[in-house]
Amino acid sequence: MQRRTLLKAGLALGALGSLPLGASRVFAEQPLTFYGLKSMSGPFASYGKYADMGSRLAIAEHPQLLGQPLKYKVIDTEGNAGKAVRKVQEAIGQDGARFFQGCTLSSSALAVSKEINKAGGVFMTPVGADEITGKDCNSSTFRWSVPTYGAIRETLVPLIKLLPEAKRWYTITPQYVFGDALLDNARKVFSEHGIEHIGNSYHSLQEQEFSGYLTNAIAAKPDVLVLLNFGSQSSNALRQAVNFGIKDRMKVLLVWSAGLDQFQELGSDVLEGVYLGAQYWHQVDTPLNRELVAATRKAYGINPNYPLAADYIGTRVMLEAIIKANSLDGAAVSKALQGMSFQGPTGDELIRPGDHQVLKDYYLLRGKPQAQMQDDDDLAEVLHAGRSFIEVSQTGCALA
Amino acid sequence: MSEFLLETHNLQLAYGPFHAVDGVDLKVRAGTIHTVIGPNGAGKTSLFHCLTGERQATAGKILLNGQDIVRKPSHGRVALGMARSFQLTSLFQNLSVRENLRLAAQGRDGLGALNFWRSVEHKRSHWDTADQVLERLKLNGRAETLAGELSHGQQRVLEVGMSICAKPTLLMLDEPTSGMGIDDIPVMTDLICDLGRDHTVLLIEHNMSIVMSISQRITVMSHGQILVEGTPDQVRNDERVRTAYLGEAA
Amino acid sequence: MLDLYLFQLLNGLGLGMIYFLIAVGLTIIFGLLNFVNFAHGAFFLLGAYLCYTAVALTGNFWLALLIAPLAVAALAWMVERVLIKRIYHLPHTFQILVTLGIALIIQEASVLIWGPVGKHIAVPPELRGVLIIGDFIYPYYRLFLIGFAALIGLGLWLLLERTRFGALVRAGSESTETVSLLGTNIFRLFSLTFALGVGLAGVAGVLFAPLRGAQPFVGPEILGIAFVVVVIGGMGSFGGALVGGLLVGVVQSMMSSLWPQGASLMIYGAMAAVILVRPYGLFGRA
Amino acid sequence: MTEKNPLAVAKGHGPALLLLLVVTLIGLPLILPSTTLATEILIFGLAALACNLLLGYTGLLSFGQGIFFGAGAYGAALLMIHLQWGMLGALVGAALFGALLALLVGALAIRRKGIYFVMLTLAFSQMAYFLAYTLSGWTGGDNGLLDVPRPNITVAGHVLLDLADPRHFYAFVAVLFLLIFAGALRVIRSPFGSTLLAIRENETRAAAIGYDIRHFKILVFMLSGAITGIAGALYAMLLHFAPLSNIDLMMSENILIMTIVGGTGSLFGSLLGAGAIVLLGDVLSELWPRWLMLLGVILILVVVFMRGGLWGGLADLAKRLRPSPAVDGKTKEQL
Repeated sequence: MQRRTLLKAGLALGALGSLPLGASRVFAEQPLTFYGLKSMSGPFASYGKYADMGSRLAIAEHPQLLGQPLKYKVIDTEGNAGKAVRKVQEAIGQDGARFFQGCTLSSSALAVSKEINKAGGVFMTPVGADEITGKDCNSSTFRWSVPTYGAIRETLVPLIKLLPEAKRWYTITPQYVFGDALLDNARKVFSEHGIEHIGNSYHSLQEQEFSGYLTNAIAAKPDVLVLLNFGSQSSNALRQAVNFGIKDRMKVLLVWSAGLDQFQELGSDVLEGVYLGAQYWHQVDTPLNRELVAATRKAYGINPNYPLAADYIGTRVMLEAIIKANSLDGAAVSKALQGMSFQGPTGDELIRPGDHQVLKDYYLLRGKPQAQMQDDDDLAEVLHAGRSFIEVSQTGCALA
Repeated sequence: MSEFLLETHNLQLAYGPFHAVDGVDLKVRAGTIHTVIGPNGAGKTSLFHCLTGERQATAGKILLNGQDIVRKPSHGRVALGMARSFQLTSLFQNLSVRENLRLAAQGRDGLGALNFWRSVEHKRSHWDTADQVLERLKLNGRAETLAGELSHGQQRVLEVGMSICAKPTLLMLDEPTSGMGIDDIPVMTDLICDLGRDHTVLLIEHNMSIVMSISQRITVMSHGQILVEGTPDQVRNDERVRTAYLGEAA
Repeated sequence: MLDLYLFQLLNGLGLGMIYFLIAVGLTIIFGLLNFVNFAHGAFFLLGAYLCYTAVALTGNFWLALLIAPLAVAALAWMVERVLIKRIYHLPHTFQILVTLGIALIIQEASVLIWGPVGKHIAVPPELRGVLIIGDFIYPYYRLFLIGFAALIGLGLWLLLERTRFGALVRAGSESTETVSLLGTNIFRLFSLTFALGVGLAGVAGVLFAPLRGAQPFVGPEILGIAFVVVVIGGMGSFGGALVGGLLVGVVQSMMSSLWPQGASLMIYGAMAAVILVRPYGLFGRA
Repeated sequence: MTEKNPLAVAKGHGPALLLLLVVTLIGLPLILPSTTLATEILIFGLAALACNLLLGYTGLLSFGQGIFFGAGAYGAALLMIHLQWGMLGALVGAALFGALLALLVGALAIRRKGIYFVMLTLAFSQMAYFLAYTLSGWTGGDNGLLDVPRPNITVAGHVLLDLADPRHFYAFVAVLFLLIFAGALRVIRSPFGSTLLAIRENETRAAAIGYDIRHFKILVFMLSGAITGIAGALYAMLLHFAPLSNIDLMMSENILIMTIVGGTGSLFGSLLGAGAIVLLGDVLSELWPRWLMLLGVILILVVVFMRGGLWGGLADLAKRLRPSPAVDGKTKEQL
């Protein structure tokens, strides 16, 4: 009795697969929709909020695109890679979505990029994972942020020159893919420049208490302490380091800072004299950055920070590529993006055709003392700007 | 085979230096209703816990049908023919009366009850046992009532009834009349006498009149040891028993 | 090298006192009310945020240390009157769910009020600087924390063991009827105890703020630490929370020299081992 | 536990319940805006159903369900990637892997009861997370395991069902759900299942009438682990991706929340709970980033006012709408 019910039910469900559910909508005429992948809720809400502001600024510059009204839709990734992928699948499957920009988490970006590539869309992201333009690169995916290689080169090398007396360096590294990438690159720089790398402390993915690692570092008596973690971990590591009086005993470098929003949180108390690597700084004087700062102040009354600038330029460049390609076809837009050069927040920027990496500056900043600050956001000064990228052949990226 | 269904040899239960059960040699003859009494703190309940396996005896032996079961866990003693009731009613409150009894009958299957692919309907025998016991308990009218919705007296009856579902040879009842109203007590004594006809019953009881009326043998405990053992008349007339109880009353 | 382990030991003891402070409120609520509070971490973060606001308004950390925990305790008292008292009698499962709900509400409300970006709270000026003994360096602020935690511990012990309030609460946890017979309103007693336990989470939140800042998503981590400490020490045991806290602090600190990646594995492994070997914790009662 | 009897020796309700389920499974993708959303609901419905076997039927609150979910996802993905196993093989592998881990976790955790049991599962959950992120060579660490295939169902080299199409995949998951649901229904009506209820109601008594509690708890853990493992595997196939968050504490917490909101002790409730929570996230997160606050409120309301969860609430509603005395109110709550 039960068995037969089950059999029938199974057949009914099997038949379901052949129904054209929801498919009709895919082909319906609709305005061009641009999708922003933003972590609006969940633990990375602080990032998503500003990223969304950035995309909206760029969208506002183009009420119409190729004669069609341009719509912008936010997909809340909830700071959860699984949700992000599923929602992107839904947008692709139900609405025929093609153009995506954003993502906060590397894992989300990596997985989402595969889905978008399968669907022949275009995706631009500012996440930290080198794999995006490395071994997991694909023809649909573009990355704005400087990889770990450049972040290390453009902070360590100028700092080594700036501090010729500093020979003993100590690193604190989060033990996961991203942290290891930074550490490997740092080790190469140390050996190239005759720096003694006197020690490294690994910490776990969830660590927020750094007194033990700081004790290690102090005991090793380095000249420079290099923090290779990011986000709230780097904030807490820095805060606790200052608490331990480390700034009086050694220089501190935070290679991968989040930029203005993180600086605002920490304040000049903590930041004064600390060296900071950054993807973007609002005081940099380039034509596009002047525009961006003005527009951001006008629209939101704040200075742009990294998530805002990154998602602004990512969105803007994609829209420009659509115009350049004069097509809504994903492949054509990707083609237009390859090798495209444009005015970016860091100056002239170029999308490298071989791995879809944007070539742009990385900054070395130093925290300013309170007394020298012109305004509340004048928290750091730019010491150095420059770009270093490994050859495409070394990235592990093979674009089909 | 010995004439005793249950024997203990020098049974001990110690909590540090304190011996709750201190060298007890209990002998329960098959087919009798045998009661253990004693003033508060005499060690009756501790002895009971050792026998059921709720507590691990610290020394000594427990022989059931000549087999030493002192190291067996409580669930393992059921399969050997031992069943018990609780002093504080301990039922499956949210299950029907019939299901309570069926589960008790199924308990004897041991690991056979791990069968997760057959319907419970499949094992008719457990249902039959449950129905027979229902009749014996005179609860047939309430078969589908949740156990928690029975009156207190009925719950006590069910409590005792669950212990006979596994068809045990030795039935151990821990103060079956505890908390029962005066009107319900005759129902319980009748039930115990009835059960005594086809089970060996080991009873722990407080209520003297019940003890004297239904027991064939009585063991009196005091300070963790056996004070006296004998027929109700022997016990009633024993000087030592009187002082033990008077001591408590004073 | 031995020096390093000695430093880590000292640092670990300091950390342990802080963990004790985080956990003690949880253990009081569990021990005396038999209530499992999964919102402990959320009240902690509320303490940190209120401290931020108080410092921003008054410019005085010490005032914040007074105001913020009281505000947290007052909120807890209200939550207790409206909600918690309805669920004392429910199984722990349901208590966990309700307090999980409270934790979510507090966390999201904090984002609404203070924004998603964390806030920084400066070490009070009196306590900046470090103590230097040979090669060992220790911030004054952390020293202060250790002393303060010890004081709180002592004060709580006196309160619970030496005052009428403590006696009543302890009696109430054994039998509510007895206390009712004494003419005491048992429910008011429970409310106060709950507010006390949660208020302590608030104190910990305030004191931790200069080390961690105020961040909206710190709750689960703090809750995890608190539970590990309390379980290792023995749920409801006051001394257990102290020993558990010190143990976790030392293990964590030592591990950062020995095998940093494994710190959390060790701590949770230790918790599992304690439950399996000594189910009621090192100091718990059965 | 204070719930009413979730299984009053149910007779004859199986077909009705399965019919309701089939209608739901067919209706779900028609009502919802997308089939992938419907698929996600079914996958979490499976996980909640497995959690319910522990929580609703045995009274075990496990914070370790994420272990089995994550293990199923990684297990299936690795079997498919490295050994090129097909769909069915990968699912069986995930089930076995989930069951094996459940055996390990269960055998240790059930040595303790109540809050200590909960804490043990929580500790194991944290340790599993740690392992998953440390073994990044296998799991991809915090980047997640990418390029998880979704193999087609093939018979002798012929593609029987092309699962790349989200609708086909939904149908496949739905059939699987139906089979597992029917299986679980059978399990809870078996001698084993009835004993689980006895354990939930009164462990001491259950031991006293001859049951070796440990065996029952371990077996139910393994069944739950196997089903959760399958759910994890399906999730990895749906996403083509196994994120580290599959195995974290939040996952365990979410599965628990779904189970309880749906209704403990009711298998269909688990699907309702999963549906409600997934939909809530999907719809509300678009409207209001702080939607988790509402989830908190719902959790509290369910515990205070509707302890039977959504299923219990619907049953009460149905009872009130049909006051006819002929209807036995209890039957509605039986499953």
